[in-house]
Amino acid sequence: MTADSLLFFILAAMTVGSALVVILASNPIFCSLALAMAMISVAGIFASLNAWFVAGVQLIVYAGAVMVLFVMVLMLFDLKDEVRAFSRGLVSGFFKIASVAVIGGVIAAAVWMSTETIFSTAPAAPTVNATVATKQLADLLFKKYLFSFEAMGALLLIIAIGAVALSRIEGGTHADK
Amino acid sequence: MPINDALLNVGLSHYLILSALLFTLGLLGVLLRRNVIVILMSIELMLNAVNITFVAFSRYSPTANMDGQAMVFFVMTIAAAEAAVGLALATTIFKKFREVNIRYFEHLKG
Amino acid sequence: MQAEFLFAILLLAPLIGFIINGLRWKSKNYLLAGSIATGAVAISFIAAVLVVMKLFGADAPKAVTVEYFKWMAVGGLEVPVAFVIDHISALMVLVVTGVGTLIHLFSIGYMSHDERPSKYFAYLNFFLFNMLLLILGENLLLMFVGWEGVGLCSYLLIGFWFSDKEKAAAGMKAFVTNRIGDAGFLLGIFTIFFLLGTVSFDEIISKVAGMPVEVGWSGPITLAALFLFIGAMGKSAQIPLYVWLPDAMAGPTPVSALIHAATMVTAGVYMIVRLSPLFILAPNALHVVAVVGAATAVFAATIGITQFDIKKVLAYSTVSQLGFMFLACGVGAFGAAMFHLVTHAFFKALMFLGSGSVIHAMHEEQDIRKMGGLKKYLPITHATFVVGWIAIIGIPPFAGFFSKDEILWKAFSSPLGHKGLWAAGVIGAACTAFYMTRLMALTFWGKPRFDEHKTHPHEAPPSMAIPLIVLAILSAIGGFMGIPHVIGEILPGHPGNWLEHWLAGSIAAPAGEAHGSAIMEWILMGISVSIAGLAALLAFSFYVIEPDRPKQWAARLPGLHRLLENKYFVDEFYFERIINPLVSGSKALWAFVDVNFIDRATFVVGDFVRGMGSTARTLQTGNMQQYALYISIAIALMFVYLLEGPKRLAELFGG
Amino acid sequence: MGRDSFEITVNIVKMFAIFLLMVQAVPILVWLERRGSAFIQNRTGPNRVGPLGLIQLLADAVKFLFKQPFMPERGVAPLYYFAPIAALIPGALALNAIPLSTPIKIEPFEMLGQMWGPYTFLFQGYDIGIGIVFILGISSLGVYSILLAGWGSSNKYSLMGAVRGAAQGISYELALSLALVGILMVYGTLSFKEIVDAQAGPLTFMAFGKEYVIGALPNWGIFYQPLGALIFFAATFAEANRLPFDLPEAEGELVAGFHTEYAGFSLLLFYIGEYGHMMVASALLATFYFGGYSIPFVSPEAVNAFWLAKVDGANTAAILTAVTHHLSLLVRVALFLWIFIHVRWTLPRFRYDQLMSLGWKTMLPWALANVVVTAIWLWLGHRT
Repeated sequence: MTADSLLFFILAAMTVGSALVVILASNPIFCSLALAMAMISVAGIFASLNAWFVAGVQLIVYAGAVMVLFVMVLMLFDLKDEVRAFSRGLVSGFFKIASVAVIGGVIAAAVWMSTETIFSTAPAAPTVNATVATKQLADLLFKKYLFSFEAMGALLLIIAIGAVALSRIEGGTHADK
Repeated sequence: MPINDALLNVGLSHYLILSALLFTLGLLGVLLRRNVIVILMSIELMLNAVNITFVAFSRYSPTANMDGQAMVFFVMTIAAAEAAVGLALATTIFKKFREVNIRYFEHLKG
Repeated sequence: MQAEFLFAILLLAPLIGFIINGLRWKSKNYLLAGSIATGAVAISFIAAVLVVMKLFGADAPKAVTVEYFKWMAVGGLEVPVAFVIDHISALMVLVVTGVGTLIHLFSIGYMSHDERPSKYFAYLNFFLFNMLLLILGENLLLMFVGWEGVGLCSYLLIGFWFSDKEKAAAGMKAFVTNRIGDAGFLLGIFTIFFLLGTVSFDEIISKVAGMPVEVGWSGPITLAALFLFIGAMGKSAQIPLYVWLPDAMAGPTPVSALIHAATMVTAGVYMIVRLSPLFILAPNALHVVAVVGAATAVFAATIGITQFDIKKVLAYSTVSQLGFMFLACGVGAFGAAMFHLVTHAFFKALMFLGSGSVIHAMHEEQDIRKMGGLKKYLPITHATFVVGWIAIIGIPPFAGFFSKDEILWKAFSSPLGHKGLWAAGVIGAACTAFYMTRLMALTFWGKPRFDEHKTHPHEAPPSMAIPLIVLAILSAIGGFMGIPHVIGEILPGHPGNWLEHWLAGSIAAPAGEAHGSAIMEWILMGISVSIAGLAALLAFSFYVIEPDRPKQWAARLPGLHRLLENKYFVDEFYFERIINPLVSGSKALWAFVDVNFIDRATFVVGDFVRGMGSTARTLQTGNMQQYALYISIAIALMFVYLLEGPKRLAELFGG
Repeated sequence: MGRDSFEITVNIVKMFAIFLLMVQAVPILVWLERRGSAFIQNRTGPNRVGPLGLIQLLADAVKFLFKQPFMPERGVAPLYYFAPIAALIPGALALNAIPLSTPIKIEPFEMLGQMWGPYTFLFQGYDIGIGIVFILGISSLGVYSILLAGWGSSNKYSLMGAVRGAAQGISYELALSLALVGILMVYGTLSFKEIVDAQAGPLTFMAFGKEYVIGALPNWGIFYQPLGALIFFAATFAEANRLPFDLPEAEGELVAGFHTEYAGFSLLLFYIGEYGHMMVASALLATFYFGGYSIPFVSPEAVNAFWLAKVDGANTAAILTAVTHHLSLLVRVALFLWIFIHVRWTLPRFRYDQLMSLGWKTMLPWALANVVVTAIWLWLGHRT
C-alpha cells in the first residue's frame, strides 16, 4: 500500500506541478514542454490505475504526437517570452478567478461529500492481466461502441481535410484577395 | 488518524480531487492566458482531467467495467482533432498578424 | 454461409453499386454504368436466394433474424438495426431482386441514348437498397427509413428528365402526395409504440397475439390500423391518394416498371400483410381497406378504358390491380394479396417493359392512337405482351387467373367478405379485360396509324428482349405456385396450394367460418372468367373489327365519356375544392389576419427583442475569454444550485 | 514488506545493469562503425592504438570526457543541458522492457547461513504486461530530446534539424506502429515473452482450420509478417535517425543538425542515445520477427537438460541456460546492428520531400494493407 500511495503522490505532484507551469510560464515553449511532462505523468497515473493500455496510448497519442505537434508549431513561430502573457482587466480577472475557484471548490466539496468515508479505499475491481484487459477493451470498442468508433474515424478524416484546407489559406482570415 | 489514512490509502476520491485540480488549472489557463496555443494546451489539460476521472471510475467500479477506459479513447480522438484544427487556425492567424494572441480572434466576430 | 454475411451482401451490393455509379455520375458510359448496377442487383439476388434457402428443409427456422448493432436507445425505445427474412419477406425479396435484375438489364438498352446514365443507374440501385431496407427491416422504424428512401428515389426518378417542367412537377406531385400518406404511417407507428411499447414486428405480433378482436371504431388497434392504412394508401396509390401514380409515368419506362408497378407501390400491401395479426384484430379497419380497395379497383379500371397514353393505361391498370390486392387484404385473404402481388409484379413489369420497348421503337411516341399494327414490326414484344395480356385478364392457366380468382373467391367466401365486394371485383376484372384488349388492339393489331415512311419501328436489342422473355415465362407459369384446392383436386397428382402452405405460419387468418362450397367456387370461377372473356371479345369487336364503334358510343354517352376521359375530374376536384380554397383562404388570412394582427404582434416582439439585443450585443465582444468566463460562471452557478450550496453553507455555519 | 523491497532492489539493480550494458556497448559499436566504414570504403580505419585499433575507444572516451563543456551564449540552459539526458531515457527504458533471455528459476539454496529462494529471476529490466504499447509510447518520446536540443541551442541549423527530426519521427511512427499491429494480430498478445514463446518449434500455418507444419523452418514471425518486418525495419532507421534517414543531422546541409552546438560529454550522450536506439530496434526486430532469444529447433528445456548433464547443481544449469539463450539473442542483435552500419555506409541520404512521400505515401499504405491482409489471412486460417 505504501509504495502505491507514494507513487500516486509523486505522480500527482508532478502532474499538478507541470500543469501550474503550463498556465504560469511566460514562454510558450516551456508551457508546451511542461504540458508534455504533465501528459507523461497522467500516463503514469493511468498505469497506477491498472489502465495499462490507456497509459500506453496516452504516451503515444498525447505525449508522442499531439504535444510534439504543439512544440513544433511553437518553435516554427519562434515566439519569445511574452511581455503580457495574461489578459488584462481587473474586474473580469476577479470574476474569472472567482468562478474557477467556485467550480474547483464545489467539485472538491462534491467529492468530499459524495464518499461516505473520504479516505477509506473504495473496493477496487479485481485486477486482470494486461493482455486480457486490453482484449476486453478491444471488445468494447469494436462491438459495443463500434458505431462511435467509426464515427470517430470519419471525424478524424474531416478534421484532417479541414486542417489542410485551413493551413493552405494565404494571409489569414482577413486576406486581401 | 484521518490524515495518516489519507496519505496511506489512495482511493477513488484522491483521483477525483486530482482531476478537479487539473480541471480548474486548465480552466484558469483558458480564462487568463492570451496566447492561443497556450489556451489550446489548457484545454488539453482539462480533457486529461476528465480522462483521469473516466479511468478512475472504471477502476473503482464494483464490477470490472472497462467502459470508462473506452471513453478515454473517444476523448483522446476529440482532443487530437481539436489540436489539429486549433493549430491550423493558430497558424492562419500567425501568418496574418505574426502573433497568436487571442484578441486577434475578435475579428472573427464579423 | 453465415446469415450475417449474406444479409450484408444482400443489402450492401446495391448500395455499393449506388456509390460507385454516384461517384462517377458524370460518366456517359451507359454500358459500364449499367453493368455495374445490374451486377450489383444480380449479386443481391443470388444472396437473396441463398438466404431464402435457409428457410427450406425439415427443421428450417421460421425466420432468420440478424442484428447488426443498436441504432438508437431512447428511454424505453430500443431500436436495433436488425433484419429478418421470413416466409413473407422471402417472397417479396426474391421478387424485388429478381424482377429488379431483369429491369436493370432492360434499362441498359433503354437508357443507351440518355445523357446521364450513371446517375440513372445510381438512383435505381439506391432505390433497390431502400426497398430491401423496407422489406427486410425488423422494425417499423427501419421499414420507415426504407419507406422514405424509396419515396425519395421515386421522386428523383420520376423527375429524372427534370428539364421538362411537367415531369419535374410530376415528381413533386408524387413526393407531396406520398408525404400525406407518410404522415399517416408515422402516426400509425406512434400509435403502435404508444399502445404496445415496441416497434419490432416480432414483438408487435407476439404482443397482439392474445388480444381480443376489437368491435367498433374507436379502439386503439383500429386507430393504428387506419393510420397505417393511410400510409399504405399514399404509397400504394389508393383512393383518394392515387393521383400521383398516373403522373409518375413521366419517368423513364423501366422506372415505371420497377417502382410504379412491381415493387414500391406494393409496399403498402406488404406492410399490411406484415402486420396482418394486428389488422385482423380490427375488422372495421379491414372493412375500410376492402371497400377502398374494391372502389379503387373499379374506379381506376373505368378510367383506364378511355386513356390514350400507353403508359397511363398501364398506370391506371396498376392502380386497379393494387385495389384488388387491398380488397384481398380487406377480406382477410392476406395470402391471396401476396399471391396477386407476386403475379402482378411479373405481368405488370412485363407489360411496362413491353410498352418501353414499344416507346423505344416508336421514338418516344406514347399515344396509342398513333400506333397500331406493330405486330409485324415487333414480334418478340408482341408475343410477350400477349402473354401479359392473357395473364392480366385472367384466362387460365396464366398467372393472373389464379391470383385474381383467389381474391374474388375470398371476397365472396371469407367471413369478412361480402357479395357486393365480389361483384365489384368482377366488374373491375371485366373493365380490366376490356381496356387491356383495347390497348392490345390499338397498339399491335389493326392497321398502322403512323407514317410508315417516317417512323421505322425496330425490335428491341437482346438486352431488352431477354427480360421480356423471362418475365413472359414467369407470367405464364407463375400462377402454379398457388393452385386453388378445387382445381388441384382434379389435376393429376393433386398439387396443393403451395403458396398458401408456405405463408400459413406467417400471416393471420380471419376468425369465423368461410361460407360457400366447392361447387360455388367452380360457378363463380366460371362467371368471372366468362365475363372477362366476353369483355375482351367486346373490346376486340370494338377496336379491331369495327374501329368506328367506339366513337359512336362516345357520342351516344357524352357525359360518361367525358367523365371517364377526364379521370372523373379528380385532379380538377383536388385543385378546385382543396388546393385552391386552401390557397385563397391562406391569401385572405394573409391579407387580413397576418398583416393586421400577427405582423403587429411580431413587430412588437421584434422591437422588444431588438431592444434587448442591442443591449445584449455589448456582451458579444468577440473576446473568447469573456465567453469562456460566461460559461464558467454559469457552470459554477449550476454546480452551486445542484449541490444545494446555500443550504449546505447555512448548515455548515449555522449549526 | 521484505519481499517487496527485495523485488524493488533487484529491479533497480537490473535496470542499472542493462543501462550500463547499453552504454558499454557503444564504444564497441563506434569502433565497429569506424572499422566497418573503412572496410567498405577500402580504407584502413583506426589501427594505430592497440591491436586492431581497439584501444582507440579508450582514447576517444578520454577525449570526450576532458573536453571543455560550453553552451551557446543565447541558448536556453535548462533545455540545452536536459536534451542529451533525454536522449538516453527512451532507449534505456525500452531496452529494459525487452526480455533478453529465459527467466532463471532459482531453487532454494543456502548462503551466508540463510536460506534463499525459491525465486524466479527475469532476464529483463521489468516485465511490463503491455510490452509493445509501452515500447511504442516510450520511443515516441525520443523526438523530445531532438526538439529540446534544437531549441535550446538557439541555432538556426539546430532548430531546422530538430523540426525535421520531429516531423520525421511522427511520420514514421505511424508505419512502425501499424507494422506492429500485424504482429499483435498474429500473436494476440502484447507481452514480449508470450510472443517469443509463440515462435518456438517448427513453422506452423493455419489454413482453413487445418494445421500445416513446415519442419525445415523455425516458427519465426518473419514468415507470418514479411511485409510487416520490412516496414518495421525501414521505419526503425527513420526512428533512430540513421542514414538514409538522418535528415535531422544532415552534415551537408545543416552542419550537424540538432547537435551542432554540442561537444564533449554531451555529444557523447547523444551518440549513446542513437546507438541505444539501434540496439533497441535490433532487439525488437529479433524479438518480433526472428524468434527472440529462443534457439531454433531447440527448446529451453532441452538446453537446460544439456547443462544439467554437464554441470552439477540445478541453479548453475539454469543460469547457464539463460546465458546460452542470451547469447542466441546477442548473435541476432549483433547481426542487425551490422546491417544498420552497413546500410549507413552504402545508401545515400534521401531528400526531405522524398523522405516524407516515402513515409506517408508508400510505407503507411503498405502498412495498412499489411494489417488488412493479415486480418483476412487470420480469418481464413481459422474457418473451416
